[in-house]
Amino acid sequence: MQLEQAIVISQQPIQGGYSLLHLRSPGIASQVRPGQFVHIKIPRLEECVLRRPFSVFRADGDTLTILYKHVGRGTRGLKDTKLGETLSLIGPLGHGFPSPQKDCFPILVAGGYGMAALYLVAKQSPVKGIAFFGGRSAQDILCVPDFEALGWTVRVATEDGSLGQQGLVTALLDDWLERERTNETPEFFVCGPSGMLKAVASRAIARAWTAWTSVDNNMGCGVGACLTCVLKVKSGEDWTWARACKEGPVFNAADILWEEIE
Amino acid sequence: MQLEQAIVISQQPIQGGYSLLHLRSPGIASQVRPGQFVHIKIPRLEECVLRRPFSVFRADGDTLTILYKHVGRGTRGLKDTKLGETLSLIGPLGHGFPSPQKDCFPILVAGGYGMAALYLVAKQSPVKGIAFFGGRSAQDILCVPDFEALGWTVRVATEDGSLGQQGLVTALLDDWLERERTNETPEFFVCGPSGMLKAVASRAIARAWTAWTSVDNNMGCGVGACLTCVLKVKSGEDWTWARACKEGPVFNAADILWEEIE
Amino acid sequence: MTPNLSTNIGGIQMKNPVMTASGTFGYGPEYAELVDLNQLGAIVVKGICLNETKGNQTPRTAEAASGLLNAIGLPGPGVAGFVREYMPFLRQYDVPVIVNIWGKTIEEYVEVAARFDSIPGVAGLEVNVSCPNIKEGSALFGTDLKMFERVVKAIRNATRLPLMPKLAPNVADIAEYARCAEACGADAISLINSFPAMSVNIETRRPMLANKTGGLSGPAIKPIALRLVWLAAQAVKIPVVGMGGIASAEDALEFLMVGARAVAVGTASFIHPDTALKVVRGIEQFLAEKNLATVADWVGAFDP
Amino acid sequence: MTPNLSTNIGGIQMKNPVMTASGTFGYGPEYAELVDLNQLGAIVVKGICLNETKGNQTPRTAEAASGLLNAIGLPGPGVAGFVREYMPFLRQYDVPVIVNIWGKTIEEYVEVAARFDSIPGVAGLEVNVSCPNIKEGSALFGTDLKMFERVVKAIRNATRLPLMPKLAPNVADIAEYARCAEACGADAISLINSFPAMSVNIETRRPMLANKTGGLSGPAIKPIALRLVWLAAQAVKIPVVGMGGIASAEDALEFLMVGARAVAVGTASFIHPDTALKVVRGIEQFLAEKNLATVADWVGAFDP
Ligand SMILES: Cc1cc2nc3c(=O)[nH]c(=O)nc-3n(C[C@H](O)[C@H](O)[C@H](O)COP(=O)(O)OP(=O)(O)OC[C@H]3O[C@@H](n4cnc5c(N)ncnc54)[C@H](O)[C@@H]3O)c2cc1C
Ligand SMILES: Cc1cc2nc3c(=O)[nH]c(=O)nc-3n(C[C@H](O)[C@H](O)[C@H](O)COP(=O)(O)OP(=O)(O)OC[C@H]3O[C@@H](n4cnc5c(N)ncnc54)[C@H](O)[C@@H]3O)c2cc1C
Ligand SMILES: Cc1cc2nc3c(=O)[nH]c(=O)nc-3n(C[C@H](O)[C@H](O)[C@H](O)COP(=O)(O)O)c2cc1C
Ligand SMILES: Cc1cc2nc3c(=O)[nH]c(=O)nc-3n(C[C@H](O)[C@H](O)[C@H](O)COP(=O)(O)O)c2cc1C
Ligand code: FES
Ligand code: FES
Repeated sequence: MQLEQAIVISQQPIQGGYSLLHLRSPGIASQVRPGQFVHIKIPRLEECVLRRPFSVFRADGDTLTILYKHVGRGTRGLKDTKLGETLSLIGPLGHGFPSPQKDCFPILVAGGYGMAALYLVAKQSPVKGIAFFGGRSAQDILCVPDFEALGWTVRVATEDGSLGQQGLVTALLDDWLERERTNETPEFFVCGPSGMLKAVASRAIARAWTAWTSVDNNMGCGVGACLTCVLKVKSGEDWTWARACKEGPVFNAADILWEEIE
Repeated sequence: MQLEQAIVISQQPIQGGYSLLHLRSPGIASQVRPGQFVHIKIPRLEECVLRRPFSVFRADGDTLTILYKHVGRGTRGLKDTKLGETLSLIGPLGHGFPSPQKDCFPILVAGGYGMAALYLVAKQSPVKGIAFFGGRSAQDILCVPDFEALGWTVRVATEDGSLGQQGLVTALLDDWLERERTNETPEFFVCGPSGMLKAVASRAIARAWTAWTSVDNNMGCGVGACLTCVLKVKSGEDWTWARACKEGPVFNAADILWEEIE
Repeated sequence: MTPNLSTNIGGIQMKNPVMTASGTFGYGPEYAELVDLNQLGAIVVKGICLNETKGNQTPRTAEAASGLLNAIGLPGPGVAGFVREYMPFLRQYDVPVIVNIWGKTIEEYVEVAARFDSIPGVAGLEVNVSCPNIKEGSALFGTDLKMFERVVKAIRNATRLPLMPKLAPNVADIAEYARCAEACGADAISLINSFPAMSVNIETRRPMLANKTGGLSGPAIKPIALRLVWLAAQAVKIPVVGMGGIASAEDALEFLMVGARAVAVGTASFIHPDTALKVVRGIEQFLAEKNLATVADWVGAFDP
Repeated sequence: MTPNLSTNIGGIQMKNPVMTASGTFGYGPEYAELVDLNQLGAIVVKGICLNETKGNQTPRTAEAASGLLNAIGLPGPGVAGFVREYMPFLRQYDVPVIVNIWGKTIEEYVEVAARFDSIPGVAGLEVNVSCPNIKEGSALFGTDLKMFERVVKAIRNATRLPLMPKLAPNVADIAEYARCAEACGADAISLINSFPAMSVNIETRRPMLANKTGGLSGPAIKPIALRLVWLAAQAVKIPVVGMGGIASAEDALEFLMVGARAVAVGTASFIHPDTALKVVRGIEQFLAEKNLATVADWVGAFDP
């Protein structure tokens, strides 16, 4: 974890309200592990007192890439950054994904920009597995070629049917599990909206498979100090709070109290 | 007075911390009179709740030019505006300079960006007079050729002597009044820091000459509603407040209670 | 179907629930070239006391983070001056005029209220109690419950006009003041006034305002205002007019949702003079989207 | 000549006048990788009560204009948990540790204070009184002068540690509370706690925080805080620790100038974890520029 002044190398709007931001950030880029995130101070946005968290999508040499969706004033401010401008980053933060187990078959499940948290998992996995990407429409299915280039299979579902199978990504996953799955035990790496996390978690838990879920809780400090980002996890018979920014964002699905998550 | 969405046509940094901003603002450009100002909402500066007032330096057809000094966050935000961007303006505002009297000799006295309020006076004056520009250094002497192009004589004084006569602009003016002045009665048009206004006003008042002084008070609303910008003016034996944004920014020097101005 | 925005604030019938906040819209003429006054719910004019007053020395305002600090000090033309200079202008419009009044003693408040009772075109009185009581010591009318009660009761006896005390925000229990106003016969209450605050300059070592302290207004205080309006609206049956940092229709809808029956736009008018009108249009659009027939259907829609 | 920044807050000797504000810096380890804790004037840890507590449901924070709204609800490990989990870590550093304590009853406050009395490495206690009194009804310890007096007196009798009650900002007369704390034997006071406030969502019609209301902190409240610190500093002789929206050395110098003998950096640490250290360096530089030998030469330098 460090404070780093990163330099904007390039800004690349991609499809439908998403952009890639390439940053020179040698300290963080060399340290980051899959599923970790950076906490970014949006320049000029004086009236916003919080940073914004983004998964590290790619890390190549001294360069970090984040992939972000334009949702509000912070991400609008990120779009307004200029080439050569300096951004203050804290990172790498959080407890990311473990390495896929060698004797399991790794399955990535992503909703929308959730795939950004999974690229490094795919890259560092000893086994090439399969990735399921879901979104509202074709616009929300991002960077499939990047995953394919790593030798992974990618399957797509969109709610409006504009790309891949029509419907939820979990239905696509269910089909695959039923019809195409090999004998290997699946191990899931999941990132996306909480409804999707919940759905994948319930499938995995029911069959005693391991699922690693990355939660997208609102954050304050990003380093474990403010207790904004907490969620309920099991603690023996009882529950306790875990910090998404510190103990997470990746949790073993078996540990989360899913019934408490909206 | 109107609310107008002006378009940034060009942005031109000039010497030492000053810029010219050209705006397409047909409604205001066609109405503005010498010494009036526009009140600008600085884009993106959400944490600043007030507009910033700037004299209209030039108005040509549907275009306005303002000349501004980089002093703080508002003017920094103005520098960050992009070509084609829309700025919200209120204008033209305030009570500007009267037309120079035909039987007087018009004398402009400006300190720093104060000359921005005087260009339209020079342009619309029936008589070509003389302009005295003062500043800390050569960097603060602005747009002399624009005034010369109108047929005016320009004399310069700088405190550090880097351009023109060394010293205060009032010393330069005193020399001229003593040695070069013709028989015509001078009429002064003055804009600059309050010390300078005061100095010119005292000279004019002492000899019963007319001096029109444009004050640079901090402003809130700009339209006369908030009573931020007031200064003390004579009212019979007593005094009363006058609003710089409404009754001013230009006042007859004889009306101002100069002893109350810092 | 266009939603019905009309609202009644303690006897003041308004086309829509959006007023201007006292002191931020002058006496009407200042913004009339930029804003169609007839489209406002009501105009609340700058505070008026008995006689002409000069107010504070300058500087009178200073910017703060997302806010404005002011200590204008209530300069004004006095009752007679106001009636002479501004009422003829205001009577030309089809918009209720609410006069914000203040005094240095209870007697002065009473006198001001009594004078306005007979002035045609005055729709109601808003009472600014955030002034120190000169006669009875330094206690403020607005932050001492007993003083507050005395002044509101006394004014109530002096006027038949709709009466709307404007609560000071810097009290430990706002509900107490709201209930007190209601019990004294007020027809409505408004809140919040700007919040006591201060800015200083470390180079000059002086306060930024000639008056040393001033009132903070603007978006910075919105979360504080919203809570106080919510608490006040729960405490009384008379209408509550909410204000403090409103700069958009969303902001206004928040205040209405927590129980305000009308809102006032203050500092935001300085940055965008047409804010109040934009708020009116935004409320209308929102109600239409939500299929709500009247603004009353939204007032208090909060699900805490 | 390097200015001497050291200051003494009611018996707590500090290298410099900059602390972390309770609840915004965890218990120390959270920021230790980013910030050299030894360079801080003091560390004030997140509020501790007797037993482990879970705090509020989520959402617990929401952004506001130039501010942050929080209702974390004081989760924490309790006295024993804190001492076990964090004191060994904190004792490694050469920096005073101030424990922020709270309780639901006077007895609990007393018990917590008494327990810390014997814990090595605890430099002093800051008492958070912005909590409702569960036992004696809904009155808040911090906004009811009698309750405030009772709790401060009781704690004073229970501990020999430097005692610093932290005043609630939402009272009509802050000086009253400051003087009361001094009279009860407090060694210092700190202020302000975050300001009671609320945000709502008009789409869901729900509050933004699970707790409905929360405390506003950050630059938005700085002008409010500055005035209260100024008033409190004039009211007492014991040292005042000022906070509320401090994000730069200039901000800190403002609080010191109006009479605070130390300051705390809160919300600003979230955006720039090294704010407190930057504030220290900025104060040092400013004093050097002004040829002031000690920070005490600047404290109270205000010329109102
Ligand atoms: C660990 C982590 C990793 C993330 N990685 C990415 C990423 O790789 N790419 C990406 O585009 N986004 C990512 N996010 C979400 C991203 O942080 C938010 O989209 C961003 O903070 C929104 O900021 P804003 O100011 O533009 O929107 P705001 O103005 O704050 O909000 C706009 C809308 O977004 C919602 N929102 C605000 N914060 C969040 C949040 N944390 N999560 C979801 N919705 C939110 C609000 O409720 C609102 O509806 C991640 C979040 C976390 C916690
Ligand atoms: C009628 C009028 C006409 C003006 N015309 C011009 C012009 O043509 N060109 C130009 O460059 N400037 C002009 N000004 C001044 C201009 O408005 C200020 O420089 C500007 O508002 C500063 O904004 P800021 O946010 O950058 O600075 P801030 O961050 O607000 O302040 C930076 C510094 O500027 C000082 N300052 C703030 N407001 C003013 C003010 N109104 N006048 C002087 N100093 C101020 C502050 O005290 C501070 O020291 C005019 C002012 C008035 C009242
Ligand atoms: C410059 C200024 C002058 C004000 N004058 C008055 C006044 O005369 N009487 C009064 O009751 N309130 C006055 N107020 C308070 C406002 O009416 C309003 O209560 C407060 O500003 C909060 O609303 P806002 O945040 O929308 O501005 C004034 C506020 C400002 C900013
Ligand atoms: C997330 C958060 C948690 C806080 N927790 C505590 C606490 O446990 N005890 C306490 O006395 N104050 C607490 N505070 C208040 C701060 O210590 C401080 O008084 C307040 O935030 C004002 O300072 P600031 O504007 O610099 O943040 C908390 C503030 C925040 C933002
Ligand atoms: S974001 Fe502050 S503890 Fe996780
Ligand atoms: S700036 Fe508001 S009255 Fe002049």
